[in-house]
Amino acid sequence: MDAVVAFLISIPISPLLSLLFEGIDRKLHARMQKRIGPPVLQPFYDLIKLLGKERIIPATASTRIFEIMPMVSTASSLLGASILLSNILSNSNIVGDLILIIYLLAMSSIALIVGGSASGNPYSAIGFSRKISMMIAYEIPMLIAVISMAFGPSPSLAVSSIIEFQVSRGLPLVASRLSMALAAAAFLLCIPAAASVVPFDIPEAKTEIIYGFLIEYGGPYLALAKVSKSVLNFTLTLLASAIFLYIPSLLGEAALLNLGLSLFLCLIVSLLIMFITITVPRTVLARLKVGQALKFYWVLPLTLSFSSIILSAVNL
Amino acid sequence: MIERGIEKEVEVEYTRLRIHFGPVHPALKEPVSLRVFVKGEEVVDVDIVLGHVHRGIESLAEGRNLAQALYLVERICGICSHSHTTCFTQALEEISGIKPSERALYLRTLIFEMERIHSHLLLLGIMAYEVGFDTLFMFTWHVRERILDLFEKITGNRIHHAMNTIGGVRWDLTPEMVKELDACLGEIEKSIKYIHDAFMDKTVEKRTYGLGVLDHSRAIKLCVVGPTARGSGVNIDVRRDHPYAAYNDMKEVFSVILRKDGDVYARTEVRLLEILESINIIRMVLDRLPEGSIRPEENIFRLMRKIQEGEAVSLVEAPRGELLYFVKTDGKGGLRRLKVRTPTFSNLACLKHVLVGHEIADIPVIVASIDPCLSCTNRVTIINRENGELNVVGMDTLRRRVRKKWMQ
Amino acid sequence: MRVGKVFRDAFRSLFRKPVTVEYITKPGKMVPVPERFRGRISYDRETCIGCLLCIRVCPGGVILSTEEGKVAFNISRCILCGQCAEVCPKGAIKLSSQFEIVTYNKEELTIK
Amino acid sequence: MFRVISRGRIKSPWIFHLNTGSCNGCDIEVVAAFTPRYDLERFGCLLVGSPRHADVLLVTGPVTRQMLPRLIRVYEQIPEPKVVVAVGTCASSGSPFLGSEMIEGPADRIIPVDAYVVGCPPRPEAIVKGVVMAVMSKFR
Ligand code: SF4
Ligand code: SF4
Ligand code: SF4
Ligand code: SF4
Ligand code: SF4
Ligand code: SF4
Ligand code: SF4
Repeated sequence: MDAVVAFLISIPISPLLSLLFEGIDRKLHARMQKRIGPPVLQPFYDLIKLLGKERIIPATASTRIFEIMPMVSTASSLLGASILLSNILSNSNIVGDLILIIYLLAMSSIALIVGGSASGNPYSAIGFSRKISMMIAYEIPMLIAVISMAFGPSPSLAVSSIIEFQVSRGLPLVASRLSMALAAAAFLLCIPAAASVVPFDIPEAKTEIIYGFLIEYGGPYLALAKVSKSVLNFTLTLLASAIFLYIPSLLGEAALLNLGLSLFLCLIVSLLIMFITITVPRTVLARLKVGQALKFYWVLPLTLSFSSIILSAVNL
Repeated sequence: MIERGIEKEVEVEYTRLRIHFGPVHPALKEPVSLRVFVKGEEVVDVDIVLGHVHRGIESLAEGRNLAQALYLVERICGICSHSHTTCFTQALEEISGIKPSERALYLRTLIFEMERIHSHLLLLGIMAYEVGFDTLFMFTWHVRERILDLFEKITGNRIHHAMNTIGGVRWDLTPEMVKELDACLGEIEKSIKYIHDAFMDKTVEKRTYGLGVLDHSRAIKLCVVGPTARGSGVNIDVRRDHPYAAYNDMKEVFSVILRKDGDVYARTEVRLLEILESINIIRMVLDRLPEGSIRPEENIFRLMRKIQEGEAVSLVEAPRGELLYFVKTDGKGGLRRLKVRTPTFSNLACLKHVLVGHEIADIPVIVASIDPCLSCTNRVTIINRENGELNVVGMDTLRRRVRKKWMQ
Repeated sequence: MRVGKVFRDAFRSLFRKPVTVEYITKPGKMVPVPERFRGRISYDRETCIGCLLCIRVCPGGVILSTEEGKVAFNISRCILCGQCAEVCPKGAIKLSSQFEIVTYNKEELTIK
Repeated sequence: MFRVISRGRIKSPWIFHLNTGSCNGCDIEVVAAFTPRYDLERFGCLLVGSPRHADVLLVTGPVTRQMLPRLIRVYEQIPEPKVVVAVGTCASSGSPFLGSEMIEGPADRIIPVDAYVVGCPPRPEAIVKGVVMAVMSKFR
C-alpha cells in the first residue's frame, strides 16, 4: 500500500481502534471483579455524550491554554498513533521514526497536564508535579530501551525497518537477542506508568486528588482528553507489539506480502499486551505513592534498559 | 460559608498550598472538610471543619414523642443505626424500669454484632478503595451483601433495621433464619481470611504500614475510642468493661483485639480480627438463644406513659467505639434533653495528629483508617462563618422554632 | 507473594459467570424480596376506623387525617419504619414488598 | 445526528454523588449499587469525583444549612444537560428531619429534581431504577 494512503487511513482508524481497546479493557476489568461491566462500545458512547455537552471554562483558568491544550494533546497522540499504524500497514516510512513517536506520546501527556494546571485548581497543580516526576521516572527507561535498538540489531530506528529486520530474521526481536528481551521487559514495565493506570495512576488518583489535572475539564475538553489518553495507551501497546513482538515475522516473508493479516496479528498481540500491562495491574494491585513508584522505576526498568544497552553494544 | 471544596486558595507563603480536602471529595462519602496545608507533597497542618451534616437531631428529638424519637435517633446514622437505638432504649428502660426479656437482649446482641461485621467490612472496603484497589473493595462489599441480606430477612431493611422498641425488639428469629445465619457465618469467616491475605499484599502493605502512627500515650491523652484506640494498644471495650444487653454472658467467647503499633495497618487489622470475634459471639447467641417473648405486651402508648420523669446515661460499644447517650425524659412521653456523644467525635481529635508529616497521598488512607463517619459527629454550636460571629441559639428559641416548622 | 491470591481469584472470575443480578436489563430478575421487607405502604381504607393512633407515632409526619375521618399517606415522606402498621388496631396499614418507590412527580405518591 | 447524541447520553450517565447531610444510609447504598451484585456500570454509569465530569447528580440527605451553598455550587458546576435524582426519603421530602432549624431542604426546594427515589434507604435496585428512569426521561 502506498505510504501516504496508509497514513491517511490510519488517522481515523487509530482512535476507533483505541476506543475499542479501551472498551475491551473495561469489560475485562469488570469481569475480573465478578461484574458484568459496561458494553464494549461504552467508550464510544462516553465520547459522543461528552462531545455533546456544555463547555465550561472555570473562572480561574487561563482560557487559551486551557482550551487549546487538549487539542494539542489529542493531535500529537493521534499523529504518533497514525505514524506507527501507517508503518505497519504499508511497511514503509514517510515521516519520523521511533523517537518521534515516543516524543509525540510524551508531548501529548505534557500538553494535558499543562492544560489542566492552567485551570488554576490546586489539585491540578499537585497532579502536574506528580505527573512530571512520573514522566522522569518512566520516560528514561523507555527511551533507553528503544535507543538500545540502535546500538544493536536494527539498522535504523524507523518502525518499518525494525519490522523488516524481524521478518528477515523470521523471529520477533525479543526472541532473537537477550538484549532485546531485556529492553522489551523494560518497555513493558513502563507501559502502566505511561498509561497511568493503577498502581501508577498517581497523577490522577481519584481518591487522592480527584483526577488531578483532569479535574476541571468537562464536556468536549474531557472528550478530547479521553481520546488522547486512550490513543496513547493503544499506541504504546501497539508499539510494543510491533517493535519487540512482531509475531507475523514467524510467517517469514509472507508477513510483508500479506500486510492486512500481519496487522491483525499485531493487534491481537497488542491486545494481549494491554491485558497484561494495563488490565491486570489495575485489577490486582493497589496504588503506590510517588516516592515508591519512582523507586520502582529507578531500580527495575532502568537497570533492565541499561543492561540491554550494554548487552547490545557487545552484540548479544 | 462559601464553597471552597474544589477551589484554589493559595496561601501567602508561596510554597505552602492550602487544599480543601472535602467536603465534596470522592474519597469521602461524607462531607468533612479538612483544610490541609501542604508544602510540596508534605502535610504541614490540618484544620477540621465540621457541621456539614448537622441536622439538629437532638433538638428535633426533644420536640417529638419517644416513639418518634426512637426512629429519629436511628437516622443519626445509617451504619451503626442499631447502636443508636439500643443506647437510646437502654436509657429509657433504665429510667422506667421496664426490663426487656432475655431473648430480646440476645437478639439485640445478635443484631449488634452483625452490624459490627457489616460496618467493619464496609470500612475495609473503603480502605481498599482509598489505596486504589478496586477489586478488593468490590470483593469486601460483595461479602457484606450477605450480611445485609440477612438483615433484610430478619428485620425488613438493609440499613435501618428498626429492631429496637421500648422494652424489647420488634422482630423475632425463625429457625430457618438461624440456619441461614449459620451458613453465612462460615462463608464470611472464609472471606475474612482471604481479605486478610489481600491486605498483606505488597502494594497494600506499602500504603499502610507505619503510616499515621498514634502511639499509646497520645491515644489515651486524646481520648480516642474503639478500634482506633485498640489499634494503639489502649485496652478499652464497653462490651467487656460495662456489659450491656447480653454481653455479660458472652465474656468468655470474645477477646478484645489489641495491636501496639498504632499505625493504619494496626487499626485495619484490629477491625479484621474483630469480625472473627463477632462471628464467635453470634454463634454463641444462636447457641444459647433463650425462649420467651421478645417485647412487652403493652402497646407503645402504654409504654411511653410508663416512662416517668428522669434521666439516664447509657453506653454501648458501637463499631467505631464508645457511644454515649444522655437522656432526660419529661414524664409525658417526651424528651426534655437528649445528648449524644458519638465515637467518631472523640476520634476525630487525633486526625491532626496523625496527618501532619505525611504525604498528600496518605491523607485519604489515614483518614479512612480512623473510620470517620460523620453523620453523627457534626454537631456543636452554630457559627456564622461569613462574619465569624458565634451564634449560640438558646435552647428555648431553638425549640420554639423547631416546633413552628414542624407544625406546617 | 500474596498478590498471587487476588490475581488467581480475579483471573478465575474472568471465566465464571458474574455475580451481578441483571435487574432491569432482564425482566423479572432481582434479589429476592424477603417476607418481612418493609416497602411501600398499603392502606385499606375500608377497615380503618379513624382512630388516628398511627398519626401519633409516625416519625416522618407522613399521615394526615382527612375530612371523612380516615387518613391519607404522603409516601414521599415515609421512612418505612413500620411503626404505624404496628400500632394500628385494625391492621389497616401494611408494608408491602414493593421497594421501587421511584417517581418523577412526588404528588403521585399520596395514597388515601 | 440528534438521535446518536441522545443515545450516547442515555448510555453513559456519569454520576456525581453529593451528600447533603444524609445519615450515610443512602450513601452506602449508592456505593453498593456499583458493587458487583448490582453493578450500575453495566448501564455505563461511572461514579465520578468531579462535578465537571458528571451528568447525573445524586442528592442524598435533607440539605443542611452548611451544604446548601455547596449543593447549588455543585449543581452549577455540572455541564448541561444534567439530571438530578433525589435518593432517599430525606432528599425527596426532608422527612424525618423536617422541622429542624438546620434543614433547608428538601432538595427540590433548591434545585430542579427529575426523579425521586423514596425509601429509607432505598434498595440499591431502586436507586438503579431511579437513575435509569431519570436518564431515560430527560435525555430521550
Ligand atoms: S448538634 Fe445540636 S442540633 Fe445537632 S443534634 Fe446535637 S444538639 Fe441537636
Ligand atoms: S470531648 Fe470527647 S474526646 Fe474530648 S475530652 Fe471530652 S471525652 Fe475526650
Ligand atoms: S460513628 Fe456515627 S456516623 Fe459513624 S457509623 Fe457510628 S453513628 Fe454512624
Ligand atoms: S458551646 Fe458550650 S454548650 Fe455548646 S457545645 Fe460548646 S461547650 Fe457545649
Ligand atoms: S412507616 Fe413509619 S414513617 Fe411511614 S407512615 Fe408508617 S410510621 Fe410513618
Ligand atoms: S391506626 Fe389504623 S385504624 Fe387508626 S387511623 Fe390509622 S390506619 Fe386507621
Ligand atoms: S433517606 Fe433515610 S437512609 Fe437515606 S439518608 Fe435519609 S435518613 Fe438516611
